[in-house]
Amino acid sequence: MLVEALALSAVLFSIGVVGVLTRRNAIILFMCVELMLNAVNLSFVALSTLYGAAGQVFVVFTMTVAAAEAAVGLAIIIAIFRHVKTVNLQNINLLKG
Amino acid sequence: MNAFLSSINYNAWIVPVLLLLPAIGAVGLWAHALLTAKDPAEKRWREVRVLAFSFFVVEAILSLGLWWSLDPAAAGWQAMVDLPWIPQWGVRFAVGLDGIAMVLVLLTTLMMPLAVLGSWTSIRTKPHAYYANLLILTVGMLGVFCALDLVLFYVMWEIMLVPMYLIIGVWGGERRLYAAIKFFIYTMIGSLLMLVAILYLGAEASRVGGAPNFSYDFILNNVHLDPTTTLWLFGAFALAFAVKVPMFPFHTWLPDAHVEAPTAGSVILAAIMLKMGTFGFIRFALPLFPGAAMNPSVRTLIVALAVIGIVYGALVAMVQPDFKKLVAYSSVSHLGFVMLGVFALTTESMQGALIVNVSHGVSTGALFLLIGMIYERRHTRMIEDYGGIAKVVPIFATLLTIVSLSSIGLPGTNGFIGEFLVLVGSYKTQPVAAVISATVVIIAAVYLLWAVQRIIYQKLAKPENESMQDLNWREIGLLVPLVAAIFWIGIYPKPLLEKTEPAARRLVTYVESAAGKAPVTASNQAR
Amino acid sequence: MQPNLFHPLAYTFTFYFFGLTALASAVAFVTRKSPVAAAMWLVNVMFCLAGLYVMLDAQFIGAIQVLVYTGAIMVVFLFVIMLLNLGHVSDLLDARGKWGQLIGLFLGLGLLAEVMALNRHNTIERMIPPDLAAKAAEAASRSAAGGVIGPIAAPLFKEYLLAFELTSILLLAAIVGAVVLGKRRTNAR
Amino acid sequence: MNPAMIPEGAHPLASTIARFVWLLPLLPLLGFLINGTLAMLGVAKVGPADPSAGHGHAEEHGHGAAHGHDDHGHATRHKFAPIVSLVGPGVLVATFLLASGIFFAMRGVEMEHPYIQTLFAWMPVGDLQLNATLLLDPLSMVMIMVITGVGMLIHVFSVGYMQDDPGYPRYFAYLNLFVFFMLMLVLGGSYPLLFVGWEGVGLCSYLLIGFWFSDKANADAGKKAFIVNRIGDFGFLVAMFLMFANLGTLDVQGVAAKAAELPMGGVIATAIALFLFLGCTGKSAQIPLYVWLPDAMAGPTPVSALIHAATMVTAGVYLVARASGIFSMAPVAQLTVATVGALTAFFAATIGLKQWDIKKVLAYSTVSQLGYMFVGVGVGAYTAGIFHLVTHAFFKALLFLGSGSVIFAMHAAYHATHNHDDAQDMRNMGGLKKHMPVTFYLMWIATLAIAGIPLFSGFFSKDEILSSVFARAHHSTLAESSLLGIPGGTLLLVIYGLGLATALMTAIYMTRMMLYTFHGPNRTGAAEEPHLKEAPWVMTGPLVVLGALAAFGGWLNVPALLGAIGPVGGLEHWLEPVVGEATLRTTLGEPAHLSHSVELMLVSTAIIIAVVGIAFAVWRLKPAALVPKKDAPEATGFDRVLENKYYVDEGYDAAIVQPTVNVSRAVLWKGFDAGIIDGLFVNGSALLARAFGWMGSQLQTGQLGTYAWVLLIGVITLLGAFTFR
Repeated sequence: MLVEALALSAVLFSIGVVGVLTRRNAIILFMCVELMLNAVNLSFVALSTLYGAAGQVFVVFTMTVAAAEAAVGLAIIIAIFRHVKTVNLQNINLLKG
Repeated sequence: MNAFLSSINYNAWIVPVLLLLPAIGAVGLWAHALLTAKDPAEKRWREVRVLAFSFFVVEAILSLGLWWSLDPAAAGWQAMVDLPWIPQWGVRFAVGLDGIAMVLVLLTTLMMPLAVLGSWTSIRTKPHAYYANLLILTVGMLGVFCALDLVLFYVMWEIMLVPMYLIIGVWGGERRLYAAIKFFIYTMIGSLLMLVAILYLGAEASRVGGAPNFSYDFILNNVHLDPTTTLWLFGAFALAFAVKVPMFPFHTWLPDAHVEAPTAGSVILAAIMLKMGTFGFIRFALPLFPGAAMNPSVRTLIVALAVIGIVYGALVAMVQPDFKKLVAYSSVSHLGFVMLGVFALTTESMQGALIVNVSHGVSTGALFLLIGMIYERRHTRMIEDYGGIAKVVPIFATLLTIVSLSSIGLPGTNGFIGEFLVLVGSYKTQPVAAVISATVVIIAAVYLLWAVQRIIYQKLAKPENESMQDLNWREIGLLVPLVAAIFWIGIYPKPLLEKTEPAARRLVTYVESAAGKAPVTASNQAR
Repeated sequence: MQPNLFHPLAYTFTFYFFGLTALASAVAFVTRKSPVAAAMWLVNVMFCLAGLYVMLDAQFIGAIQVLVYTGAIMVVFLFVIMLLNLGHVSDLLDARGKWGQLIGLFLGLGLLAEVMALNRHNTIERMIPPDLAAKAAEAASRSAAGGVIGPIAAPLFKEYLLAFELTSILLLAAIVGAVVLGKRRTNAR
Repeated sequence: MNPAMIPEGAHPLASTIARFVWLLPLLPLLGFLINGTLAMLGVAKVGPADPSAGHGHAEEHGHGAAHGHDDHGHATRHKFAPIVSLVGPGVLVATFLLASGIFFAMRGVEMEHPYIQTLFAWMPVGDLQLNATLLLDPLSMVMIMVITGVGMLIHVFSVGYMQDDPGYPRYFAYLNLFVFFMLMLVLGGSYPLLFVGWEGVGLCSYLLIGFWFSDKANADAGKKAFIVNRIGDFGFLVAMFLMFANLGTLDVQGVAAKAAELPMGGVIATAIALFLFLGCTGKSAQIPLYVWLPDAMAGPTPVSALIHAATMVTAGVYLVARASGIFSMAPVAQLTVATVGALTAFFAATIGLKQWDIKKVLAYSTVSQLGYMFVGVGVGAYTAGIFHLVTHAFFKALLFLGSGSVIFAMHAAYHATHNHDDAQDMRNMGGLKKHMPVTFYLMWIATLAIAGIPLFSGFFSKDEILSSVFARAHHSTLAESSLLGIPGGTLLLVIYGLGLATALMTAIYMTRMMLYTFHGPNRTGAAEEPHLKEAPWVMTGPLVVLGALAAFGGWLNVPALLGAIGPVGGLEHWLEPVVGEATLRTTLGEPAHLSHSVELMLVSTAIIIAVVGIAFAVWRLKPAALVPKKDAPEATGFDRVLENKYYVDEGYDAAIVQPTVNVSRAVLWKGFDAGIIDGLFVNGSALLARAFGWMGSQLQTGQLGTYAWVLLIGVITLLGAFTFR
């Protein structure tokens, strides 16, 4: 079942990437990133069947990171929303160099 | 005179002193700036002028001794000083002079006080920095003429660039930044290639002699390269010097640099710095790579570029509305003569090249001083803004006529001696080039006389010209030595010729003999 | 991989079932117009994944997945969507123009193709040792000391103790950050 | 050292006054220095210490501007005028006395070899050991006598002519400098030293033509003269290179000796000769470089007399005579010289027929007579050429000075009535013989001389040239060689024909000038006529002396036919040591002689031509029919072409000057320099760097989307690298 799991992980990851590229809504963008993370977790877990539990430990860590990232990300979105009343990434270019 | 000089062991200390004195001068000016920070600007400006001028005068007087202390006939270097500088890399502070270098050193030291006098009243902003720059510039220039160690030569070559860049960039005309940057990048690109070539030579020397060694004599006698590398290294050196000469395709920085530089800047640029390129060819490119220099295709290329430079420079000078640019392009033409003389490789043409070097320095230096003087009065360089001012400023008009005639090469003046020797000498080896270059005798008369006529003759139409002041005693005193030099070299050039004759003859025979045989067996005849 | 009673057919079936539903719901998630629907589909994906984890002997991770990921993170997402009242449909035009989507899709497929190509020497197949099934069975037979969680908890608190502590600091920083950012500026600039 | 030259000390002249020959050029130089300083002191005022500070207020410069006004006006006489009048001509008188002293010393001594005096080592370089040496021999003696003699007379004339000119000291400074350079040219022992004099006189003619420089036309004329001369000097320079490269020496004696060893008619000798002749055409105004001489009339009239009639323009003839050693070795070159001379003579004479400005008539007459001289020296009859040079110096100087006093009188008249008409146009003159009898009679003597009326100097010299051309047509190296396919013999006959035609036209236009200026009714205007009066004695004095010389000049070299009048072949014998050998070389060994009857026939044709010319002019031209210039009708047809001198100037301007100027401005400067080198390479590379910078900056759009894209593209390319590895 390992090959199928890894294949699924790759497909999910690609869907996540397509989501990031096509959607402009910040929240959905975040969710796509979460999806990409889950895909990675899946491949970790799949490989941990071969190489022992270290993979799963790492999944735990990725989950904590994902949680932290989601929290901070959403806080930023709220802060931005309070300013510009939209989460459409098209008009948010404060980073312009 | 010789007895007195040898009594004070003149030859032993003169060259290092000549190099250090301006440096000390620069420090002195800096100290003066700090000490008198509080005094009114006017007073400080007058003081620093006199201080700087006195340094240059002392330098000039000291250097006069060279004329007698150096015996031109003796082979090898005179007034030689050789101290270790960076032992790990085998770089030595080796300086020395021969006939050719001595004449150019004297030209430099005698020209600098005149240049400073030339911009006596025109430079008022930040005078300390200005005169310090001039002093450092002198160190660089003298260093280039005296260096006998390739790395020292390169260091001095770069030292020379920075102050000139500042002089043009800070005290220049409207488009000074463009001109300064263009000047700097043009020369820098050329000299970087030269640095590569120097390092290659150093490596080659360390392979032959064990320890790394950049001394000119050592490399000259011991480093033997196969033809292709010689060609490449010659190319690298030639490019750096070609930019400096300036030779035909690399000359476009000169008009801008001259037009934007302040009077003293363009006088020094024309009188001395352009000679770096030709001196580089004579001292480094030819002797180090005789094979490449004698290679027929290389030689015809350089002679062709020189001839183009001569005719092209003259033709373009003819149509310049700006008098300073006209003189700048005429410099391209005059230095084309020097290159033709150097690469015709006959004793007469080499001597002619050295005379053109000196006489161009004198005449074009005087021309720029004159332009500076009328620029100070009317603040315009355009020829048509003048007209008929011979009635209003007769002294200026007479001096301008004399200097223009010397620049055209009227027999009896210095221009003719140089050009005649170059053409007569180069006719033997490059007949076609000599005949074509001889036509510039006509074009030179056209562009200068046409410009001079539009400035001093014709109707005194413009009211501003009527209230112009004639030259004051300082300015006349400044030009009298130059006019004297013009007629002295023109009528009795024998002493000057004798100083450079042995060195020139040795160079020509060395290059011809060394190139004749395969480089491996080049006889290491003393320089 | 856990030998179970109706191995291997049932196992494969459920595995494929979970896999395909995850896939379908992921595609749906990406194409939904409204964020709320998208969030629901993502939750569905996560549930399928949890199922897959369990099938791959990572029961603890499956539990954590449901508990932390779906339960906590997705809930926060929904909460924010509701808070900022982003639910209305009009936002779809937030997706890039037709061309943008096409290129995005094309690039995703390209990426997928490259990942699959990495496996052209079927490196993964060669990685699976022949006796994998026997070894798994033997490991399962030996009742793990700490039960199912033991093999994870041991390394977590032995080799990866430092990493564990660091993640806690990370979480703390995240909380502080979220609070500071979320707080309404009293003196709004 | 050249074998032919015996050591300096042993030369017979060394003990005589001739050893002060170096003093000859020095005196005029001193004159120049004195007058020059006086000129500067008079005018210059040293400026204040800080030039840019105070602008000179108008009135302080008042006196400066005051003297800048119209140059001919009755300004106060220059405050140094008396001193300058003493120094200027005085120096010339002293030089003339020294020259005559040397001349008499030379007459008493057998001049086998020239007297070489080495002053100092000028250019000791490599194997070009060039010394500044003076060479004194019969040829240079003749020239020195002409220069100093005629020069002295013209200096005296100028005292009167230029008396009211504000630039008085400057004028005499330049005139003295000119005499110095002319003497250097004539005494030059080596070609480069001769070249110093050669270009020096070019410089002085530039300064003197543009003497009244406030008027653009004068300044332009001066510049044009200098540049056209420089074109000639280019030829001279190349000739010197050829000499040095092929003959190894540049000394006059050395070159002549080495040339003798060259093959007759060889390429080297011909090339050197032709390039030397290019120099001569520039200096002596022959086709194609004659255009500057008519414009040179813009200078003061005495200058035209001295420089553009008597001395400088004859430098070319002197050079050919001096280099006779080379020319005689190159028959082709000799034929070219003769042909160009004949063509110029004929061409200039035709233009002279229709000129209205009195000085332009004389200018074209000079060009024509110079053509005659070149025919003489071209065919190898150097004595004939030099003889015509001498006689021409006398009568042409007289004609110019005569026209000068006419113009002086006309100016005085016009000035009195504040009329700004053209004082030099013959149509405003007429009937002046009543007012200026002395000038009238002397001008007629000169006209008869130039026309070739027997017993006058012109007849002897012109006839000598024509007969020598005729003689060489049958028996000489020229007859055997050919030029551009035409055999030498026929070419010489054609040249003889052209010579006769020119003589006819000379007689016509000279008589035309005399008729229009002196005879017929006066056209200056009723108010002005009373003011027309004879020039002061200081001007007419020199005219009288020149008149005598023009009348009896022929006595110098009486042909054998008219042996009765005076010493036969005086000049021939005098110049024999210098040019004798070269003359014989051209006439194949024995001196050219014509049978008695042929010579008689030639002389009679010449006389008939002259008489017919004058008679035709008197009969055809009606001075009464002339109207003053301002209402004169526009010339039409061929007259207009002649009046506008075949539009040669405009042709040169359109064909050479404008194209070079435009090409160098548009193509070389703007196109290549600013365009390609600056535009493309220098600024181009700067532009390139800035462009790359700009592209980079486009990525920073600040939108997250863009960054995601870039990120992904990076990942894909990275993975791609792996997959395709």
